Amino acid sequence: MTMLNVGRPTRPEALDDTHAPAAGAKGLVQDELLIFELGGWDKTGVDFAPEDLGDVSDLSDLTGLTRAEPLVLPGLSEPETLRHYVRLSQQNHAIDLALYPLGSCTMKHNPRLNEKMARLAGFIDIHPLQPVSTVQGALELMDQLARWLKTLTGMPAVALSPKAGAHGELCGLLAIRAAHEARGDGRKTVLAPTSAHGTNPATAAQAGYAVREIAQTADGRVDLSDLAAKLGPDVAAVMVTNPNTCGLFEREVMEIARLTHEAGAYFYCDGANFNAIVGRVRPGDLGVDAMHINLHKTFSTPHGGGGPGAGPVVLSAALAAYAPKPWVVASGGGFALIEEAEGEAAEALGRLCAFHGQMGMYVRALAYMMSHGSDGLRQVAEDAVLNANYIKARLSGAMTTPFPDGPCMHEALFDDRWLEGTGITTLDFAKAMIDVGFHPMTMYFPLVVHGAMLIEPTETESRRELDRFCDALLELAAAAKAGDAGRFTGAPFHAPLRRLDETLAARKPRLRWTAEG
Amino acid sequence: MTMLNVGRPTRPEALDDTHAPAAGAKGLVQDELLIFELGGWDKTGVDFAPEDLGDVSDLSDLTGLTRAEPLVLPGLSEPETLRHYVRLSQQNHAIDLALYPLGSCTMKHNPRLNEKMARLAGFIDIHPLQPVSTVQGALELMDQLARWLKTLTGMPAVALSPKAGAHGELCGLLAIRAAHEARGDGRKTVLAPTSAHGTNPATAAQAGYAVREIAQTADGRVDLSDLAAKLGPDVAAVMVTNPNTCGLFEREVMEIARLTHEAGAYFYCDGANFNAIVGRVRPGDLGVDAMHINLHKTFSTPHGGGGPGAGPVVLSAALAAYAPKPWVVASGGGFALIEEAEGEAAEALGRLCAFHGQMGMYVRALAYMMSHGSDGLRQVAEDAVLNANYIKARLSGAMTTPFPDGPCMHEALFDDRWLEGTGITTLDFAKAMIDVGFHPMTMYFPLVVHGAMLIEPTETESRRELDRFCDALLELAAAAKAGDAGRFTGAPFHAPLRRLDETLAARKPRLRWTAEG
Amino acid sequence: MRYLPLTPDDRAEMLGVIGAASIDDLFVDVPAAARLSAPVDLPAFASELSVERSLSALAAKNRPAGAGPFFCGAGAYRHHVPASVDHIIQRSEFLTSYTPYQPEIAQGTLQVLFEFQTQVAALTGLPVANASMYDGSTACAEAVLMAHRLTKRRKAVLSGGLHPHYAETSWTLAHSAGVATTRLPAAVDNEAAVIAAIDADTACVVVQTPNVFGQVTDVTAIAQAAHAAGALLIVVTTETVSYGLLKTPGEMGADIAVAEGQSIGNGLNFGGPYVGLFACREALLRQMPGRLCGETVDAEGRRGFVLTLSTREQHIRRDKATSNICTNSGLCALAFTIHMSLLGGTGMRRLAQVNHAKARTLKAALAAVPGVEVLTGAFFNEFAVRLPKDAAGVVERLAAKDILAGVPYSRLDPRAGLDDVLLVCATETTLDEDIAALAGALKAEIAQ
Amino acid sequence: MRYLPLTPDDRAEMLGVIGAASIDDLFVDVPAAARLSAPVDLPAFASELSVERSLSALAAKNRPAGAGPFFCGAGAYRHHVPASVDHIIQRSEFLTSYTPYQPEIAQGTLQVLFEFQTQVAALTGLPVANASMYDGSTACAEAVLMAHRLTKRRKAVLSGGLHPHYAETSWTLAHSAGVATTRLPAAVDNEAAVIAAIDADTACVVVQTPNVFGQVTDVTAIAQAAHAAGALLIVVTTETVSYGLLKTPGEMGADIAVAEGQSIGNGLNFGGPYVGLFACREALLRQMPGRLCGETVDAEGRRGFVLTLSTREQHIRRDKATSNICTNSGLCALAFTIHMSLLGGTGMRRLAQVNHAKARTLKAALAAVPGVEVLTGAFFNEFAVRLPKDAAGVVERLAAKDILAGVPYSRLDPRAGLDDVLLVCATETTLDEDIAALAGALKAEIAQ
Ligand SMILES: Cc1ncc(COP(=O)(O)O)c(C=O)c1O
Ligand SMILES: Cc1ncc(COP(=O)(O)O)c(C=O)c1O
Repeated sequence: MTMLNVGRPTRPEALDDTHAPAAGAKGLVQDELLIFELGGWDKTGVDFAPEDLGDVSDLSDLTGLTRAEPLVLPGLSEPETLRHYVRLSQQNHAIDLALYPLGSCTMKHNPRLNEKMARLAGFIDIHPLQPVSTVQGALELMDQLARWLKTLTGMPAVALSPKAGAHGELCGLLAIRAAHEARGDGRKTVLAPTSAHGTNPATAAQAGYAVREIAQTADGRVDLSDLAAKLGPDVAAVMVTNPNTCGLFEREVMEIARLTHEAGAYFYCDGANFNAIVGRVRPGDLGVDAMHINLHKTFSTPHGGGGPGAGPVVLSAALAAYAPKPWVVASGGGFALIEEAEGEAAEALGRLCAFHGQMGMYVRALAYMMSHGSDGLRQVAEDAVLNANYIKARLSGAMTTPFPDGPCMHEALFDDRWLEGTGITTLDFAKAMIDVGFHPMTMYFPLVVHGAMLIEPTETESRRELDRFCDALLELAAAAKAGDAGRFTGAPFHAPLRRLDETLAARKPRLRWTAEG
Repeated sequence: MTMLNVGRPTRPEALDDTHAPAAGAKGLVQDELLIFELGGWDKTGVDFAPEDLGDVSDLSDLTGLTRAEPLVLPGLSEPETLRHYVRLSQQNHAIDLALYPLGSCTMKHNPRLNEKMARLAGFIDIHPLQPVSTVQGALELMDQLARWLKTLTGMPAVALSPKAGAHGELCGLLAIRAAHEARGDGRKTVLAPTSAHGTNPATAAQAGYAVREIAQTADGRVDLSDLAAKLGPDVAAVMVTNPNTCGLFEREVMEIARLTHEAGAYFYCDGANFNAIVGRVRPGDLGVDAMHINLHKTFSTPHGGGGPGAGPVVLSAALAAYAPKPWVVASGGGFALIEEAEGEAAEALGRLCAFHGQMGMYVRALAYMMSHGSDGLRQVAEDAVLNANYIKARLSGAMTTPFPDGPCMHEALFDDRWLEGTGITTLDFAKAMIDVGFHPMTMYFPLVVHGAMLIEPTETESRRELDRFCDALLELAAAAKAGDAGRFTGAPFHAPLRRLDETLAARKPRLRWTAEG
Repeated sequence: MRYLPLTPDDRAEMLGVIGAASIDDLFVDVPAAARLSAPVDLPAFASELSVERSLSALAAKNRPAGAGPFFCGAGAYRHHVPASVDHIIQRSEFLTSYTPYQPEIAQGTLQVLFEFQTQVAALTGLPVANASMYDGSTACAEAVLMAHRLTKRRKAVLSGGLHPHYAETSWTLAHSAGVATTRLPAAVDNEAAVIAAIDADTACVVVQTPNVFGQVTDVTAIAQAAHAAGALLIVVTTETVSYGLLKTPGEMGADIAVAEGQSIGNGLNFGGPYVGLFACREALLRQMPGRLCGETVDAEGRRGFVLTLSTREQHIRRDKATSNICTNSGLCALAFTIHMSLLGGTGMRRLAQVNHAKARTLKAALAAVPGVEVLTGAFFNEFAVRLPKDAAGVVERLAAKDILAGVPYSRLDPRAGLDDVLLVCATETTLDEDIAALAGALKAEIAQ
Repeated sequence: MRYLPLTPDDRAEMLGVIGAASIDDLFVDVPAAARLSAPVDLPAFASELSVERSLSALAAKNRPAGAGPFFCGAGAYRHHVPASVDHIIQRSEFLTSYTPYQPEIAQGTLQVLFEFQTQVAALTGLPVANASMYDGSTACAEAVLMAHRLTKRRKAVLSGGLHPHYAETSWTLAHSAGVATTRLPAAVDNEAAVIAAIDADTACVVVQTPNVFGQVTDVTAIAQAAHAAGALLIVVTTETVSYGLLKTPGEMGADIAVAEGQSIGNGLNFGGPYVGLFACREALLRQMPGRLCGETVDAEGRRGFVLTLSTREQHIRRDKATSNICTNSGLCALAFTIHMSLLGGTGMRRLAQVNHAKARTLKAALAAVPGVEVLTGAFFNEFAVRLPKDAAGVVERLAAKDILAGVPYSRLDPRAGLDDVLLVCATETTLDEDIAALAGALKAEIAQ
């Protein structure tokens, strides 16, 4: 931390926090009630032009169809509304505040140019069902995005419409299912490793498949012999994440593909971790049949506190025909949008959602790709992997890692063996990170590693921030081993709130505000 | 504060701040170094298209004219830059966080529509010297703004170009000077009350005038007899703020105007407090000859941490001819920009700045005026005055006010008599406000009141926020009287920093970062 | 590169710390055959200026709805979004934060979700709402699966007034889950047909109001019929603004209400990202898909919010989860919440009234055009008209005159045989002169 | 009204607390004769939607620089501002905060000002810089007054290469302070004339480089002459980007450097708001106008920043202040600081090189047009050409062809008799095809 103490000796405890305020605020930190507790029950912060309010009271056309009692929700003036949400925002951690080491989430910087571009009237203010002659630029953009994705993955086709990674998984598995059914083949099983992200089994189930787990080798990869043993006439697809959720590249990925195809199954690759290899490896060269790409990870569309994202799926020649509608095709100098498909293959999957997918994310992702270019994207993968290995190298002395041999890819995985006997859990350690200004890493995932701590820095972290992060964790690790358990089990102490009672929340759920409270 | 404690018992002191972080960060509060301490000496966060970097190295045309040693400044990637400034921003108080009671500053809400409008390409991306045929919309906007300002003030002319209030004062005094000189009258004195804002005397001096102070009556107004006594053949102008800096309306303002005119002088009104009377009183009806309007106060263009603002000056018929250039005139269905004036009067003042003034502020101010309309602006004045009187009423029991009789206008003025014997100064009290989440009020201004505390809530505060503010101040006042001096003399305790050593800063000024530190 | 903080020196030093000779050493696990030795064949990096130029050029090839007369609805609606909404959602702390899995430093997002859920519950007239779905169509499909889990039945009845994209999306998910969908023929009025289609195998009935033809229906009778047969009623709404005025799904007996929330706080965006609203009866809670935010207290007894009942979700329950959804529509939900907090009940009702009034003006204008027949009876802010010509052709030709006349029904469902049907919509953004322009152009077009 | 939180009930209750019968009671001090009984004659309140419509309509009547070929400079320059700059300055904590008079809760703004001052010092090659002035022209005028205070002399020599608006602004302030200004005739080269004009009464010499004709000059000789006569040298720069490449005012012996900082971080804005840069020699510090931010420590010894040396300023020194400036250009300075922090020295030099290269391309293209004579010798990114016709007329006719050809010198100084002189400028935003378009159009125009 030294670098952060220039001219700033750590503040004497004694002095701190005498004279706490009676108010719900403290210095710059404002406490804030719910919007429903701020009054404004018959106010509104939206004005209408008097001329528009002419004959609005005539509801004769809707007799008997209007609400029994009027909608009761508070409305606040713009100043009150802004203050409410600005205050709330300051209770959040964000990429723009510090390194956000959530493994598997690829919390990278979100370029502001992309936000600006997505707000151009020509993108944000066009209707999905306008005549295609009036949205040629939008279709051209989708076509360009498709070209980038196909070229980067070395796959012949891409379905853009999936709205997130999980939706993309569903798209891929349904295409696979359609391909099997087209041959009258009713396979019912999907194989996936225990380390798989929760969406993989959930998606397989949603696609109507039973899920069987594949064992893992001591070095954190798919156990080929177990895979071979479980492959059979009932297996429709093998779902593998690569690089996998342990942050490791599946060395035998081509062999996995070969065995899978040999068994008449398709190879679905979870591409959520594509950031580690973009520009250096093309999944198409590995034998992948379908892979979703989280534009909100690799291509940096903002996570926005939970979404929205986009999960386009690249498809192999074998599956291309089974893509969902709609899709864009070049036609006579312009572009056409195919919304109705003729023929069994085309109709097999049908439609995954209304309209054409996440245009707002397409614009941001394409802006990101154009900005980096093919050379920059390759650098992205290299820096992401370099940063993760740097963290692994710096922390390995103090923390134990389940797969010490060889490099990791974009994320460094640790377990909790090193905490044995300290009375401190992975959760405690993670919560203590909050007190030193960092967001916890991904915890207890993947399931195959005990007390897993999965750290993904991404390529947009500077050496300085990486060191600040590693220094903080080393200092915490030392404290943990020194037996300063209270600092962890009680953490966080410096966040807007202390640890929250999740059990209470689940035992008697309060999912909305009510006047009774 | 009760309203803020719903479900939130005040946090036990004991628990707080054990385990302070070694890091320069604490929970969500990130410490931050200077940009010069983050490295990046030969980095840049701005890319250039390779094609643009073709033959850039050829500097033959500039031989002998280039920098001896290259510019040494750090350049950071966008992620690092964003993080740096976002972290810094969180060390600021802002209107969007809580009531900002700075008397005389009119810290009201800044509508976001205005920000959006000011960024339309047709406004933000036009050059001041483009052919006027290509900026007709901009000239029309200036013409409309002028119409609103003239109608609201009841004055026949307005000079838009002044860049802030003080610049507007200069514009007004120079017009007055020009008018006198046109008659060969070389008056050398300006009269202004002791309570005047510092810019008034400073401007008078800059305009080449000697300043004489006018006494004040017991009830905080201009002493007419003193004014009459000091008025004479050498007095060029009387400068009075109305409503004045004590937050009071000059009851005798029309008499002041009469006396002033009688003495052959002009009446300059400082209009910084126009917010209190907009839509209810027209300065033109009071006998004013010149008045500046702070668009960044009454018409809500953001203060931006110190600027920019805009200070258009409305002028009486007597002064209109002496306005500075340029100005807009309607001509043949369109608008023309008069940048060169013929004739003595027109040339007397000349030019106050390059180009045509603060277009960015004009757009915001006009958007604000159009939004409120003539009825809404009148309501603005009424609510601003109502809020100030409400605060005065709620706090008068606990704090002493120098002018208790009668209503105040848009700001409530208190003195420090009530702190006598507590060992607590106005400054201490103000700093303690920070600990309960509020920005201090304006202190020690106006100079005519001992330990002045000038509170201006503005009309954009809700009843709820006003009560939260009054409750907090009453609680603090009670603590002060109860002798809890330490809570004040040591304050603030909960801000990003404790009290700063201003003497040290002034004794050996360090005005820029140097490697030596 | 402006987004990459590492310098060549950093990289060299870091490789040293790692103990790797070159970056390639970190990619040794990649099969040699699959290692790319050079960048793929795509354009090289570009300056911000040139990327802005390229994308602006593409945007300029589209005709923004706001650029002239515009009457498209049919599932996506153009409304005025207050400038403060977009300002707030761009705050770093909202824009660049992740799903609030660490509640101590995510109370901002969590409290917003709690407010969102409360607002959605009030709008739909149902007690519980989740923290958002991808959009209305996927919310609809998930509701069908939910009904299947709850009733264990394998048939879903889809009204002929349901938006064809919603019907198709529901078919896709239902089909893969082994649930059959009975999609009734497209019609303005569907009550009788829907009730007739309900049987003992019916897991749920999916009806939309206002429906795709703009028809507003009181579905109480359908609810009774469904419940009598042990089926659940799913009420779909694509125009959230209608909640300000019309009977709520809850009032009409809906078990599940799903809606497209785009109208509030979100732009048209060519179809996405949008925000799916999902609400249901208390009793059905445990089978609900998606995230839920709940109230609790912290270690010091202060109120706080957390994501709760996660045992329904994929990251805990995996293949037994109620849905595979993970990333949802957080930021769109935030925009929705802010806009709704500005509107309040009063503003929402007024907004709905203005929309209805504009649509009545539009109806009067179009009804007066010879050859135009209005098909919709009770409507909110959109309705269907029959033209004496192929609607798609008319729309194309009017577009050439810079009038976006609406959505030809055939665009949504080419096989319905309704090629002469045009769906038109008016909102608070519609100008009377635009309506006059449309009526005039339509008259001329038909006259030819 | 959307910006006014008080409800009618609030108002009634609050009047009760105050003890006033009606709002009029609070305006009793206003002379009865001057009380307006009704709103003034202006439009009534308007919805956000309609205000947005009205203003967008006005904006649409202007031709944005970015919409096509554009070559205007002469004191305001079109550069590409990274999107992140505008994003950051819109953060509530920067946008809606006041002058940092309470340092404990304004460290964000204060640290930015300290960074700004450091950057400006490095750019100008002088040790101290203030926290900004309104713009370059007012900074120039204030510099003249400062020189007058320092030297007690009453004459300012203004170079014929000084931007006419700057000369006029300086005249206005100097005149009112009783300082005479000797404005030399407009000329591309001014060294000899300026040196000749210096005498024992001269308080300061004001020279601009690159000057209004784009001419880049090494003013070292002028500095020596001025100093020899006991006068101060004020070096003016309107194109801040040139600092990336050219000799700094400090290197050339300037006592005070002032500049227009708009080029960095700020848009054209039709002329304002801009940001004035002001730097000088350490010894002159106490006579500097404007705010200064300085480093100090807090009660616990932690580094912090405060506004300092305020005894120079109006709020303390009143009529003895070094200037009347109060509100300055804070937010524009923030934008400048952020953009400069992205650029760094490396990026700034590169930006300057690209600008110069574009201008050389432009020069080559125009020099090739028959009848066009390039007047400027050494230039940075703008230069002057003589046309065989009245420049203003040519510019008007090219504007009709949607080409903004530059600034006719007569627009700045109609009395200089240089009606055939056109000032043209190229920056990193200038496309080669735009240059070709200008050259082609100019050729055709002249040919007629
Ligand atoms: C490995 C992996 N697979 C799939 C997903 C699901 O993607 P999404 O959240 O976009 O649905 C994620 C994202 O959390 C992931 O990390
Ligand atoms: C009463 C008064 N007069 C004049 C001014 C100066 O205005 P500005 O800061 O815009 O120059 C102010 C602003 O602080 C003021 O409050």
